[in-house]
Amino acid sequence: MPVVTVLYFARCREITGKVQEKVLLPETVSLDNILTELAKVHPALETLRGKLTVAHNQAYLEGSVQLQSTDEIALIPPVSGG
Amino acid sequence: MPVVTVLYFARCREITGKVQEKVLLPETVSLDNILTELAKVHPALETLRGKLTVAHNQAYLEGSVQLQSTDEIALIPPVSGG
Amino acid sequence: LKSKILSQIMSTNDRDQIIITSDPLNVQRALDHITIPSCGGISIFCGTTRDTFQDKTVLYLEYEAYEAMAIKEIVRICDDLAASFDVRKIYVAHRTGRVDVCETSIIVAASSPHRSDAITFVSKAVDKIKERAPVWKKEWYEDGSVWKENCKCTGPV
Amino acid sequence: LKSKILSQIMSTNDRDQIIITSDPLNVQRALDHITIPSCGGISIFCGTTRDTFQDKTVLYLEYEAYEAMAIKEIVRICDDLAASFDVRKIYVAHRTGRVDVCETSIIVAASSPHRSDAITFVSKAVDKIKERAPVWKKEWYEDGSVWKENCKCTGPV
Repeated sequence: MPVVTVLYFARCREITGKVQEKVLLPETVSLDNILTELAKVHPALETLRGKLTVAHNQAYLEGSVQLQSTDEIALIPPVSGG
Repeated sequence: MPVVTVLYFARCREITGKVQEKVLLPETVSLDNILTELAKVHPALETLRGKLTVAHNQAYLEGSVQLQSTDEIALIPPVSGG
Repeated sequence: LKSKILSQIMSTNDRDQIIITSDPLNVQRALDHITIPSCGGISIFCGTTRDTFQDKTVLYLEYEAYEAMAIKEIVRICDDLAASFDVRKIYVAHRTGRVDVCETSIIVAASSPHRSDAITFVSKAVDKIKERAPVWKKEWYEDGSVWKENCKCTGPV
Repeated sequence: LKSKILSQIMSTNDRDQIIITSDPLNVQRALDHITIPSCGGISIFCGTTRDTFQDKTVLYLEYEAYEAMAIKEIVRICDDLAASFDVRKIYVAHRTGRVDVCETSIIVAASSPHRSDAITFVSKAVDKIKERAPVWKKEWYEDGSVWKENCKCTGPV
């Protein structure tokens, strides 16, 4: 199982108290399991269930992906740029 | 019959050699007769027949109008502003 | 000494700043007028002189305006459109005289609380100004010049 | 002495200048990049901080960005749209950190030979950036703050 860099922004950053950390994740993650995995470390992230999307290596994740330890995962709260 | 200020712009200015002049015009002018009247003074304006519109007191003329000597008429070649 | 003729005509009120001038145009002046606390969206259009028309090299453009009528016509256009779009500030500047390649001949700018009104207002205002404002553009090439026509339609006269 | 963090990330090529920065934005920089002889139409959009949200007084906005991904996402958006619109130059700047009332948070600008492409490109690019760029805005009032959401849609996670 790879140890992957996970980034937290906005509400996620406030909830976890972190901007980033290394997390042990399953080899395969998808939109279905990623929040459950991260909520093991930060249970309060559950309050954002249904509101988040996910980025893998700086692109929106669709479906699932095989993780490597050099990868970067980010939880993406509802955006409000522009 | 009123003597009215007539303004010439762009191609009309080049054809008549004038930017403006006072012209004796019929009391009633309309889109139908104005060019004929001005072509009496400047026959070369006939070359622009079918390409012009007319302004009366700084607004596009539609239909006909009763002229006064304080009025301003302008021949409007095809515009190309902006 | 050869004199340079500088001409300027302006129409202003709380909402609008509309100017026809032989001076170079300046986008910052538009921004200074239209940037206000109630508006989150600013849209600006600038028309600039291109260096080609079809395959011919254009040296510069020359604009002539029936200034007293052009300013009124632009005010009419802005009033009409402002009835349909929630723009709080409007800035229009049209240059007359010689406008070199890359220089700006027209600025149309507006601000609105939400972006959509300003964006649509500016686009439609540019269309209407090009259709109706009594302004004429002469295109200068190496071998001559041509009065341009925005609309290839015939006139009623 | 308190240090101020200044961050900037930029993506450039012949056509594009795309920047995410904590510095104040400047429309003249957009104009300097996009004004070229082959283009007659320039369209610029600026998003500025408004002083109200519904009936609440907004003191300022604060923007946070996933900068490395935001710059890529904006490049992707511009590349996609540039396949459909003949824009020759593109400038996008997004500010991070505190943006006070009347200050600019985003500039999207483009130039095209004829105006329609630049106008439509800019409008669609703003829509897409607001929909997809990983950037978040926090609205500050007298009595607190709220993370805003551009789209009231739920996420897949």
